[in-house]
Amino acid sequence: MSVATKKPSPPPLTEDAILLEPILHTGPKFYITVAVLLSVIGLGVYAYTVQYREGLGVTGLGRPVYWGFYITNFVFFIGISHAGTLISAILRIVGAEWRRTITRSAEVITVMVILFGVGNILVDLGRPDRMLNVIKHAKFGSPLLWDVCSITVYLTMSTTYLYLPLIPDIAILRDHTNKRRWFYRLLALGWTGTPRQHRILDILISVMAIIVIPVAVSVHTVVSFVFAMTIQPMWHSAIFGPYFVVGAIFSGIAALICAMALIRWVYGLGEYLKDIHFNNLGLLLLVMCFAWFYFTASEFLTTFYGSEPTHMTIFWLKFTGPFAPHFWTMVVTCFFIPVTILAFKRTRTILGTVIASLSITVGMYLERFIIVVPSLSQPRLPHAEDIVYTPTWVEWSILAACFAAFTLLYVLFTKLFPIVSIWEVQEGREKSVAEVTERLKSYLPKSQPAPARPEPVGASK
Amino acid sequence: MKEWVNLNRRDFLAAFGATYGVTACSWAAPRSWFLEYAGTEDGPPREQHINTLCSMCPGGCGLRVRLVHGCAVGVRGNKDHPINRGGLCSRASAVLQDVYNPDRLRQPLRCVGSRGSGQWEEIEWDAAIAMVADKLALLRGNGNPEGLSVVLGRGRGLSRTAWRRFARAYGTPNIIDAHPDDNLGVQPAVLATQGVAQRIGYDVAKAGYVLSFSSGWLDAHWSTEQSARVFADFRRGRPGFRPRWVHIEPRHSVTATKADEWIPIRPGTEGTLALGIAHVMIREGLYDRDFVGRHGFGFEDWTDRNGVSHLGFRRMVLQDYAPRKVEAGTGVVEGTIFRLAREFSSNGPAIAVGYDGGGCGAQATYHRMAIHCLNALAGSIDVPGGITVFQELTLLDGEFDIDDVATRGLANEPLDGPAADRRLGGSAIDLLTRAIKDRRPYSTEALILAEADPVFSLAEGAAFGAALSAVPFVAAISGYHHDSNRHADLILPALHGLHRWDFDVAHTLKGHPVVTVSQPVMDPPKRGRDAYSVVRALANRLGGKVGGALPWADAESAVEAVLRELFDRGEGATFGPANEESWAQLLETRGWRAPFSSDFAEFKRDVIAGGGWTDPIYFHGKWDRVLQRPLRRFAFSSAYLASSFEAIPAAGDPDEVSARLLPQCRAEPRTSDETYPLELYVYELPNLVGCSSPNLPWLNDIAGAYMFEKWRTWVEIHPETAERFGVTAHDHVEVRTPRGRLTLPVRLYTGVMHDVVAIPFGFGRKSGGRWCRGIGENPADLVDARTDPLTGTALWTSTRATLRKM
Amino acid sequence: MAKWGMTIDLDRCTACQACVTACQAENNLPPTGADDARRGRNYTWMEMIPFEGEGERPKAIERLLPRPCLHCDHPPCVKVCPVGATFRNEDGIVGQIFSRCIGCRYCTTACPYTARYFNWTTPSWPEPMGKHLNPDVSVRPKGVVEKCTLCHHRLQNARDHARAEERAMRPGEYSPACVESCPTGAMVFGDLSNPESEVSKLAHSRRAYKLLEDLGTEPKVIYLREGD
Amino acid sequence: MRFILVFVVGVGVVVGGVAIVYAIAGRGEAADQPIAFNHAVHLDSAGLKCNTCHTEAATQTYAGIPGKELCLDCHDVDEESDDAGPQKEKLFAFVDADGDIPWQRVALTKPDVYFSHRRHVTGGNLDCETCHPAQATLTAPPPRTQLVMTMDDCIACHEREGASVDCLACHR
Repeated sequence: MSVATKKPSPPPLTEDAILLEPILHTGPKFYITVAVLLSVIGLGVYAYTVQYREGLGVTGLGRPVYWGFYITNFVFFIGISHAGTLISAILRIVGAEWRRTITRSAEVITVMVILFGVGNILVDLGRPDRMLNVIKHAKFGSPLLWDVCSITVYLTMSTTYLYLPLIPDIAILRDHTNKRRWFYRLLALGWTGTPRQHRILDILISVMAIIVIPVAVSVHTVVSFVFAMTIQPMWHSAIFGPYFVVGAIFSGIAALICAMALIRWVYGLGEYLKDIHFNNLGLLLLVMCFAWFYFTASEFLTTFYGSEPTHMTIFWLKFTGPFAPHFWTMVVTCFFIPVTILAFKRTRTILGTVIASLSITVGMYLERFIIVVPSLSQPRLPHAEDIVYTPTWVEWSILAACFAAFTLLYVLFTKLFPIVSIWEVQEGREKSVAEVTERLKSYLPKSQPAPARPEPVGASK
Repeated sequence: MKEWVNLNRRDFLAAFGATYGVTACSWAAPRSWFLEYAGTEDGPPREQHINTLCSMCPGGCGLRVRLVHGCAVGVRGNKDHPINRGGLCSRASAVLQDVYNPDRLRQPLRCVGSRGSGQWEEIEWDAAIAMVADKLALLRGNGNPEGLSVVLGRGRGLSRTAWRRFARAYGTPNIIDAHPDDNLGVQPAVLATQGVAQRIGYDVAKAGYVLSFSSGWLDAHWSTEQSARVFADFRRGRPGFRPRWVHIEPRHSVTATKADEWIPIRPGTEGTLALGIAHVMIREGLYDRDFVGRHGFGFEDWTDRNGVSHLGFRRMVLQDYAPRKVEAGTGVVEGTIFRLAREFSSNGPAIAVGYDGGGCGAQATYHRMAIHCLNALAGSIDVPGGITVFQELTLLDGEFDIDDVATRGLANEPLDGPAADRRLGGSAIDLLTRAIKDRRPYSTEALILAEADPVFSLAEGAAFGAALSAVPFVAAISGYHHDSNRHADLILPALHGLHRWDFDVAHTLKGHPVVTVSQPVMDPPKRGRDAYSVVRALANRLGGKVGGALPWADAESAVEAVLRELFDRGEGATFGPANEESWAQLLETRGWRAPFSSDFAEFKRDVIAGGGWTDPIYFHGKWDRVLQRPLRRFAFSSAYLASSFEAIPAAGDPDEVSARLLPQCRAEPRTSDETYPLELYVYELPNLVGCSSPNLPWLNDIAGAYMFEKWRTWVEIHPETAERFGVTAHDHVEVRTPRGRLTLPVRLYTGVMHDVVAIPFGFGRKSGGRWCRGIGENPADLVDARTDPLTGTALWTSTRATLRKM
Repeated sequence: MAKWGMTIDLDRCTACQACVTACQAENNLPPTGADDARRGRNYTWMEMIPFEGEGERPKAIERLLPRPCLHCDHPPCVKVCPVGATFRNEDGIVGQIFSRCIGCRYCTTACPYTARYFNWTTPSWPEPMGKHLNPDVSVRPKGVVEKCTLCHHRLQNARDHARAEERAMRPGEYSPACVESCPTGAMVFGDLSNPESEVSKLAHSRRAYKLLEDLGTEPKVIYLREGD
Repeated sequence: MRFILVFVVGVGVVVGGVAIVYAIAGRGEAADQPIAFNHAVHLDSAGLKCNTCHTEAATQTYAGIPGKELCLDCHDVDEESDDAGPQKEKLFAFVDADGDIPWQRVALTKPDVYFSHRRHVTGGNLDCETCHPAQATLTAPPPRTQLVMTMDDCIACHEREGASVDCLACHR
């Protein structure tokens, strides 16, 4: 770093300097947070080493509940990952101007959280040492392999999609800060902000935004196929694809709101992440809330009305049986609490949306859980009733570590890159006001001078 | 990479004679992952198959053990063995877990510290035998050989013979069977009615109708393998004919599931129902008049030598067992009784099976007699598809000289009751408990538990344990630690059946005797000694005429002596494929004998290689053999009991006196007992019944599979009864009886009668190997046992109980 | 190619569970204890399943059903395996290659018969119990799925014998351990593709039915119901 | 440019690392034979056949590793001890000592593979050279254990010969 000091100090960024604050200055709070997160991660790593050594016997799994927390985590995290790319891409495509300050934080969630989705699958494997068999001996008939493909594509695309809009900001960091210049120089890819570069970037971002949407939809559809393609009761359902996608977007938005609120609070970005953002996302959440409820209701109603015995066994497990607490908590936290809060403008405040989002996050985790576990716990052939899946400390630790690691990566990201897109904000200020005015005008009927009133012909007559 | 290497795995592989080196592998995997496979250095090596005896239960099946590199690695059934014909039961397959059991005792153990403390010290065999011998010599020296008691358990053939001969030479009458019901079953009733001391078989395969009274035919038969096979033959052996099986039991057991009909009945009232059925048969004239007339005794009123007239079976049944009365006592509705009687008498050959199951079914002998009388009424005694009487075969029973001490000792009456009086044969270990405790008629100075665990298996096991602690010297021969040998001073490890020479006499259900030879298929463990050598070493140390009791140098020579006796009979044959039925009949009518070896060496070789010897011919209609003392008739009114009661007192109401000779099964109507409103029904778990080892994980794992239960003892309650007590599924309840209390998990089960709580017997050992110690509870702790006056054995089905939700 | 299958006659079967332990002994299934069993970690490739009958006892018909892997002709487990570790071989046997399995347990969840087992830990045999292991069959390591192979090693041995004697395999020469040990002859094993074989006659008898037939898995283990 | 350079170097390091790990893990275990047995001499000069010493190949799943008695069938301690080379001296030392010669097995299949010599030699009529092509020319034992065949080799031959390619045939 001594070399860097010799260099001429770069010109400080005048406007939006607060966005660079987290990168330039690091306080003790940061280290405390990191330490706490690291210790949680450490616990998770230890838990995994135990599992690796002893086998999956250290979990609460057994026959017939072969899948538990890890698969729940996988579905949950992949769901959360829809926060970013999908929402940001949609907002970009429809040209929602309020997106400018929130897309970055959303996209980061996607990339970070996919890692944990995939990671949980690996944790779940009995033989992680043989995981490459999935490539070496790939059998494309298996929905799991569809997952492998779509998630790989999704991860690549979302990473690119995160990276592209980051380039101008990296260039700003390179030009305006002293820290890690080599790093930023490398990543900035020689961005100088010429009009040509801007044009190329705009095209790339637009293309990516369009491509990433079907990929994102496919990912969660395929995740649902893992369950829906089997003939197990209450898994074998045609609406599982859209149901999972809706649930994914639902939980994704909720996660995004939580993340935004956290950033806003920690880095004092009240000016950038305003009430209006939370309000708009809150409305979106409200819509998804109903969509989710619609799917849930149709799923359960179809099952109930059909009353096939094997399906009904699982149905009652969820409604009144051992999974009833999970189920009803889910209904309350995923529907009643958020709807009550979000339906009214008065409660759709930042605090309100955050509470709703936290409730949804919990609820959606439970939703994933009661999709995975009950269907397994009462297989078609009679089975001992008293084998109940109870996660062990290993599974809890790994779950906690996943959340902690996600948070840590998120925090580290904010320490390396601006979490609010600086150039897009600037661009918004410089160009968009005019553009939006123009665009708005294009929607509306042209305001013309009132045509001269025709002479009332008949009047003269 | 050290930490990846699993040391246990390595040890195991070394033991298996195996080390696969690490191979060049396409994945960069630690080598231990590959070492997890049970490959051997040389691949699967040469293998042998040896026929021997299955020692897992008293069934007497033939095993074909597969040996690879001298290690038993698999068992199949001996296809030529008349008892199992190639089939195996679950216990037989688990024999490998028994022979290689990690908790098996391998060295004599001496108790250090106070007895019962469970602290043991390994000692050498010679020292151990010296310890026992010195103790016994002292006892004998004092002229009290009757102070020794030997309790026989699961040991068969040779060890049983050795102990019997030893006890006789030593001079003690106290050689007592710990599991009388395993081997007697319905026998006391047969003795009382037919006068036969042999066991009987049920030719179920050819029967047309079977009424089984809590018999556990498929749950707890003395030979699971045979009972299953004849059941299958009964069911599907005759195309186009579907016979009927009706099962009567308080609980819906496996037999009930497989039967055509299940009729729940109050525990302990089966004989009442049988007499109810007899009532209908007699009243409607549905019984076999021919058989009753020609071979029956005491059916009608009869007059004894003194001219006193006695109550007959017919009058008693017609008086006291009207179906309406029976309904009140048994809970079986009147209409059903009529129907059963008509079905039973019109679908011959019909069999009434009673109590040929395991210990927990043990019932009053009068009830057994009542049930057996149904067979006589149906004319099913000694006919194809009816009752067979096992052909007697005694081996190594030759006389030998005993000295004066022994003669004097043997003159004492045995501790389990005077032999001549009130017992219908066998021994009554339940009576031993009190005799030891009261030191009456004389005190017990030494006790040997020969592969027996009465503390666990007796209804009053705890009391027996207490009595044991009062005996000055207790030695146990046992394969494992168990509840009884905790009270011992010395434990001598028993050698597993696959390691020793032995023989066993069993019978097919058609009555053919089968002698199976057991041979050591593997080299016995270095310090192992078989029971025969142990007893012989003891006898030799005591010297004199005691030493002459066991003239054969070792177990192998004793088995050779057995074969010599068989050879000298000049009958029977080595095992061969099953005969065609018609061929066998031809042999029976023509009196032809199966091919027989010309010289003993050849005979011996064939028998050992083939697995054993059998006499495949059974002659029906030999009434001299089937109906014996004292009248050579089927005694509805037991003349045998009359002689056993010595003299019927002349005074008193002659009917009341003679009623004691008739099966009395008057069931009191269900009373409302405030304190104990329920009845306890203890049943045996299939797969654990009669098993010689409790420490087999495979068996313990499947024992409760019929109820989706695993590794515990539960209590079955009818949902409506449970509701009355406010008990729901997944609760735990305290079951309380006058004798004790146990806290058990509840299983709501519609397959158990109202107002009955059913508890399985099989788990609940307080000491033993890792797979049985502390697993579940022992319902014997609850049983408030009455004693059967005719046999002296304890009855399990007389206990009242109550519940409390925990 | 032969199509191996078996019929299980529930009228003959007495639910004695001899097949269960015979299978365990033949296929090196590890001993498990009370804790394992309560967590669903015991290994019984052949399992006896009680079906509660409909209606009230004593009228209710109850079934005690021995259930091996049914070796479906359309096995749901094979479809979902991402690495081809489980497959239906040319003889119709649904096999499992332990050395390829990644332990994702997708097949275990897809199997409607819950006939697949997972090695939660390294199987262990306390000394000297490991001596009884059958050298023809591997011991599965931890982390892989295992299942009934219809005692495929016995098929191979039978084939070797036949080839050595230059003849075709005889009926009955190959039968799995469960079938061989069955005391009642309730299980009949053989070639379903040969219309003359006993098993295929039984499989087409009036009493024959398939477990969860409506799922279309076409199991090759066929039950014969009680009664005429 | 620098980015590309860094990228290339990074990928190189990862690939190289994996390759090294594979190489180390796959090279087999050191096999220090008690006697440096010379296959070539025994087969060529002495005119022995494989099954002279590996007696069980035709009848058992394993080929068999000879015990010292088999060596003594040809070698005579008394006659040869005068001009014995160092290897022969080792042999004679073993002859005098208790126990057998601790030969180490070097030709391996993967442990999850069930391979039967009998099935291939007797049933399949294969020569030893088919699977052990270089064995006869070895003048000294290989220093490390070797994987004789990969699955591709097995499958190729099985397909060529029309033998079963059912996975269960070899894996169990």
